[in-house]
Amino acid sequence: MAKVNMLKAINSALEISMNENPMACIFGEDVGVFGGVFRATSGLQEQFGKHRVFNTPLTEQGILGFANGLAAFGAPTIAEIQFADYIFPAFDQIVNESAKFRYRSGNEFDVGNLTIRTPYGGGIAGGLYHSQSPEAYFAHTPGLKIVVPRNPYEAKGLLRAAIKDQNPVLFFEPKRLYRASIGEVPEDDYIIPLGKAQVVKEGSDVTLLAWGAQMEIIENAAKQAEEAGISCEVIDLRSIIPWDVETIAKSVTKTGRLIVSHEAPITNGFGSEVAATIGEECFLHLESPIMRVCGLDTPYPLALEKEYVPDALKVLAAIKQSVSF
Amino acid sequence: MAKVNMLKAINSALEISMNENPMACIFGEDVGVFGGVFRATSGLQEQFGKHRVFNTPLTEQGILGFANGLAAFGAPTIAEIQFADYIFPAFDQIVNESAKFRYRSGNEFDVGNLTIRTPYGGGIAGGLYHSQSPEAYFAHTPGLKIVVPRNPYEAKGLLRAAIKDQNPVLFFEPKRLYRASIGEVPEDDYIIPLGKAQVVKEGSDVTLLAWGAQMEIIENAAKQAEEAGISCEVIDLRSIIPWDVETIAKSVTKTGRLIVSHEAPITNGFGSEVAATIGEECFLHLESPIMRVCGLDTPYPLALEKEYVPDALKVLAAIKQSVSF
Amino acid sequence: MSNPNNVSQNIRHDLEFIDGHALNIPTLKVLHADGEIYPGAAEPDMDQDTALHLYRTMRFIRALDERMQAAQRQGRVSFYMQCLGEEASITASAAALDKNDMIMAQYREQAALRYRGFTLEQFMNQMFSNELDPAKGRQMPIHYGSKELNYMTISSPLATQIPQATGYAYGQKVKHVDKDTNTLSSQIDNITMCYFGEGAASEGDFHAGLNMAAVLKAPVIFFARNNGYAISTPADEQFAGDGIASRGVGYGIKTIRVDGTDALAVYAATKKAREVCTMTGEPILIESIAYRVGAHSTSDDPSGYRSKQEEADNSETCPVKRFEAWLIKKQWLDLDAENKLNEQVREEILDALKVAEKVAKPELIDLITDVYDTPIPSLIKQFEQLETHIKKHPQAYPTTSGRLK
Amino acid sequence: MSNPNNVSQNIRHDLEFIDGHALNIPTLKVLHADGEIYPGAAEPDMDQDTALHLYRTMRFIRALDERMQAAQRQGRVSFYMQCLGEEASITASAAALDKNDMIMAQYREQAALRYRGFTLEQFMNQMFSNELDPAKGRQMPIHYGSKELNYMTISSPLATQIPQATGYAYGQKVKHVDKDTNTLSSQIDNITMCYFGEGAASEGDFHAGLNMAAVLKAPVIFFARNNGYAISTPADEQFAGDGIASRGVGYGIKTIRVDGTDALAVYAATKKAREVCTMTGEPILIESIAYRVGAHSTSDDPSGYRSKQEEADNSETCPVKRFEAWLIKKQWLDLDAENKLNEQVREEILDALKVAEKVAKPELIDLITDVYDTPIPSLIKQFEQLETHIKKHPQAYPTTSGRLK
Ligand SMILES: Cc1ncc(C[n+]2csc(CCOP(=O)(O)OP(=O)(O)O)c2C)c(N)n1
Ligand SMILES: Cc1ncc(C[n+]2csc(CCOP(=O)(O)OP(=O)(O)O)c2C)c(N)n1
Ligand SMILES: [Mg+2]
Ligand SMILES: [Mg+2]
Repeated sequence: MAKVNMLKAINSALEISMNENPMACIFGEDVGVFGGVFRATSGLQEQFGKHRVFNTPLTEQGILGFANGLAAFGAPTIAEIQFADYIFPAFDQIVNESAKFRYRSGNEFDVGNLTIRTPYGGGIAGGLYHSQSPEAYFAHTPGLKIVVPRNPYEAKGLLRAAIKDQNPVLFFEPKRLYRASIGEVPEDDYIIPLGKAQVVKEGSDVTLLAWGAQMEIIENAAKQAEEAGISCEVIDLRSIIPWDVETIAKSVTKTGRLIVSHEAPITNGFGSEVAATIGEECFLHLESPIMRVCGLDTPYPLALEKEYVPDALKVLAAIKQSVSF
Repeated sequence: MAKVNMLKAINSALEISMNENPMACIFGEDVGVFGGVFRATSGLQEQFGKHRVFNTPLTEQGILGFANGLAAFGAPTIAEIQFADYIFPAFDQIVNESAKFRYRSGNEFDVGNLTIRTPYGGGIAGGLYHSQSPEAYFAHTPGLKIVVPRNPYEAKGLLRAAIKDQNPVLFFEPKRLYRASIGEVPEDDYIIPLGKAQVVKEGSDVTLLAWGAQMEIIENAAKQAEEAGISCEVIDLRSIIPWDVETIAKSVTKTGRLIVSHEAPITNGFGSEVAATIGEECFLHLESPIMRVCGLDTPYPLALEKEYVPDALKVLAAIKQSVSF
Repeated sequence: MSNPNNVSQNIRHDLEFIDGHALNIPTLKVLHADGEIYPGAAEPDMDQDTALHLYRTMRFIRALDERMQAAQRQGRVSFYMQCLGEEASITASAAALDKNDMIMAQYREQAALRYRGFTLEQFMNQMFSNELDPAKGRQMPIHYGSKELNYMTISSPLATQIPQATGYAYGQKVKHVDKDTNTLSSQIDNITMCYFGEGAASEGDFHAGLNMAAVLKAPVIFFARNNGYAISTPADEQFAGDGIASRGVGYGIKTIRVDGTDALAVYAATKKAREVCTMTGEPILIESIAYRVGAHSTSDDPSGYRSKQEEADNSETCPVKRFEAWLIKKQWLDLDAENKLNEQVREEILDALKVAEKVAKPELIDLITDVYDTPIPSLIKQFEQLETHIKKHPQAYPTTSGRLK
Repeated sequence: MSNPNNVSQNIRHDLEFIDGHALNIPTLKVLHADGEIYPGAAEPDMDQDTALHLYRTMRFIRALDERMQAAQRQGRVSFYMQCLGEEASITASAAALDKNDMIMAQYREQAALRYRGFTLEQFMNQMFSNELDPAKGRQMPIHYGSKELNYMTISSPLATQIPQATGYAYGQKVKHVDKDTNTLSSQIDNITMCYFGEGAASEGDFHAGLNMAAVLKAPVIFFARNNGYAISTPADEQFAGDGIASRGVGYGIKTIRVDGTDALAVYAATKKAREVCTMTGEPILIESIAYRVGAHSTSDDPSGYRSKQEEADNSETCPVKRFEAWLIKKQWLDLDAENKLNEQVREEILDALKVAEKVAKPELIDLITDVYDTPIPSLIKQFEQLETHIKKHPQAYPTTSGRLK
């Protein structure tokens, strides 16, 4: 088992998927010869040819329209959107089309073969158009699944699951971790099931919940909290839709406290759904209000990124506030 | 003061706005000679000419792109999207452009003059593409304001406020009520301030919160609850962004119970934000879990619309469950 | 054009604009209104069976449209859309396809579906959104679809099917790519037919779909139905170029404009287009010109935006009558017998309507099926709560409560 | 085209497709590489001051690009984009405008902004996102904007400015509509210039923007910079038509293609285009051909997708040198003096860089200003919480904590 970064893990999942089915296609802006601006599709055109791995013209709505059609034909369809910030021109094709394709036809047609990969999140001095975390926009859309991996091992297993899953899946890749996160990843195929959260660390005083790149932050905060004598249970949600209410509710029933953290603006972020649901599920077990440590309700900043982000210090402050409520 | 329906009230607000500023323009699909498919812009082209009231080609992303440009020029800009279900092709122009125009330029440029009107919601046997309530998609986007009126009087006053407000405003019109809702509306100009909820009926046992067409439903449920001896405080949120946390929190502090209701799917609907925020604000005052009576997590159905919608009976059931918790 | 900017290499030194109407695109007409072939035109190779099937399909659709329009007026169905004036355009183009070609339509193309064998009962079940509708009563009337007949289920958001058609057609090509050599291993057998209105052609998805098809070489026929209106918006408030056809050259797509009231012109052009698609793997753009003789839909009243005079002027040539005249000239048709047949069809339609409107609505469970391949846990929970609620108040939900176990 | 379908009325009876390349669009060249005017070409009416300002702007930008590229390599600035090879295309087109015309650019048009007087300090403050940046350090380097100079702040999402330019230009027209008669009361005084790349022209917003401008008659110049690449994607994987110019006819927009390395051709075409815009209120499409000589940005490495040979072949004619040769021929230029001036500019750039990188970042409050015209209550609350937090941990937020009261 080799130690590789997240890009390599993703590349491996793509390669396996391409070999698995001769109809599988990978496409998007600059994914061809160049292998994508982050190089996640590096070497794949060489291996699988220009018909199956190719650049598209520069049109996200076209990429997703094309992808819906190709998936409806029955081909495993892996579309890349260069930055999650640029997924919005494709919003109609995703929200009105991909999500509703099977339902509206009574299962005569579906785009279950569709997987949309896109790098998301901040931490790269990208400002308001290279840092967004748009998962919550899609979480309000029945028919889609949404997955966010936190490290290379998870990325490969979850991406393989996303590609095999017979529903359209949005796969958000934490670009800050593309090269920064390195870990052991089996060369062979494996799958991590969608819809299951993972308790990354057990604890008793407070539950910390996040996904993707934000996991690192809450794990860090948890460590600092332990030093202050507070025991944190740390959970990676992994799938935003469907989400594992059971695992979270079980943890909060035990700890009595919950802090959710994401980079996206707090208002109507996915943290609000978690807080609303767990607030109802665990009403009698809550010992302090559910807290959200999130981005402010502003576009993602540039110069003041450090101030903006929900860093470990802010999570730690919330932990202390929560346990001393 | 005449009794008019909601379309007339909206038409009146538009006429006043057109007279107020000779640069003001109204445009969208079929809004010209025809006066819009719902006739909200009826007579306006005749009165203000083809340069200022006009049909656009059939392109929502174009309508909003054009609108952003015209608003940036400084003209009061009133764009119509024929159905809220068709706002998604314009999502990028709204979420990445309108919402961030002022911020990214440090206030060198802005589109504060922009108002987007669009009919939303179900109840007209429209199925999944003529019934959606997409307010929550926009509520996660700092920089936008979002308003939903519940009757003709509110529609005129809020629309006038939206047009005068110096931020881009999404104005969602409950199409089910266009002709069905009739009320007294002053012919003269008046304004209902944005961002202020309205306590429509005072009560002591439970707070009911909704907006737009859903107000009728919760008022109806409240009446039935009163008959069963339960006193409901009924609040119209009016503005989704900014939203009046204070008024809601004050009410819930008093009643100890909150039920939010909307037609949109429950997951990550705006009800989740309300529940998350009020769950935190009123933690020590809550006597039962905050409940959400909403659409199911499916596309909006056709044949089974009656089963799907959060009707008065479902709200009533939630009220009873809440008070007997 | 082997330069990196991918442009033609001729040079000029005097400053002159290319006129916005530099291409003057002709319209292909083959069949004269009197049933004769125009001098200089080639009669397409169409056998009698095909011709009669085409003819009967047009007459069936006309009868269906008339009946359903009336049914809507009577409040029996909630919504309807006729294709009056466009019957030849739609039916003849569908007739030129292989039945395994995929059709991705806008909504006014019921004639294409009928041509492939969609039954009267299937039309009715969809329109009454009853439990026999394979789409489970989820869409408004006329949003048909059939996997068996390779007719993609209609989606209301306009133009979304255009880039989808490109993707679908690309799949029809990739199917022929050899997985070892990564090259096309055989000729393309099936293509995609994509219908859309001249209004929908203003959407960004049109641009994306055509450009991608041209660049990626997807075997798709883009069939623009220019019927002069998008609801109330006339074509001259929709575009300023020479129709939709003038855009073909902007994408490097071979293009033709046909008279959409001329079944033979439409048939010949589509047949030829299909040939090019399968042989080169490239897309073709066809613009078909036919006036929307009826209202946009039953929710519409054209008197608010166009004159009776214009309507009369532009519905002179009936596409069905014109084709009929040809069939008669060819002695392929016994008009009396056909008229009797049509009377029978009209009665069958009424009977089928009466049956379909009484069929039960789908069961409660169909509120949550097909959102995902299998319902996710939260949805199951929501369903159970709803079921419990309905069982408590059966009288309030009569459509479904009776059938709950 | 007064028929309801809005199409030309010629008829043909033989089935023939219009070729995907039926329009063979020439490229306007005025200035030969040696500084001579081509025979048959008209020398545009450009005075010496304009010519020198144009020339110095190009040289300034070249110096700035070189310096900032180096500064990025040294890690002093996070990101940069050069316009190497496209200096004439951008500067000469900007020079043909009125200073009150609005410019809505993509990102590679720093030369247009400089032509209008954006100062070195202003460039630097933006790139270092310091507190002197009027945009308050919120966007990545090179996202300039200036209300004073009528240069719309750059937005990263591609092509969004295209329909916006149509709307802005429409405002420039509506300004002249008499509110009593509802008719245009005077000639249009200002127009909008909209720059975009051939890659961005694939976006749906391109289609919407051009079509709307043609139909609604908005006085906007669409200036397509076809530089052969969109990051790594070559033009022949971007479109299959004859450049972007071939699309003009699809919208009914007057169009011209110019050699973008030829400042005089660009200037003459843009000048003429502006004239047509103001007189007719109609849009014009200009396609400018110039190779992207440098990398896409400092994040890019072209050796991964194109050959050194191609780069060499396509950067032979330097746009600055060519214009310089003309100036010398006209005896308008003292090259030695200019070279000295340029040396000075290069030093000034370095000095300005050193100053700007030391200027403080914006204050904490600018995290929440300008989201709305005035901060909404929830945002004020969020800000107060943040402020309290930072005050508790000043060492963790050194950029802003020191200045909190
Ligand atoms: C994205 C979107 N916008 C708006 C509508 C509403 N709408 C339905 S049909 C129609 C007109 C379509 O005209 P055209 O494409 O010319 O087709 P025709 O009805 O003439 O066949 C409009 C605006 C829609 N269905 N989808
Ligand atoms: C909507 C959107 N999609 C993708 C990107 C990422 N991106 C930035 S520049 C670029 C290429 C643009 O090429 P072109 O329009 O030809 O301009 P050039 O860089 O050649 O000047 C891409 C894909 C973006 N900024 N916006
Ligand atoms: Mg039409
Ligand atoms: Mg380019």
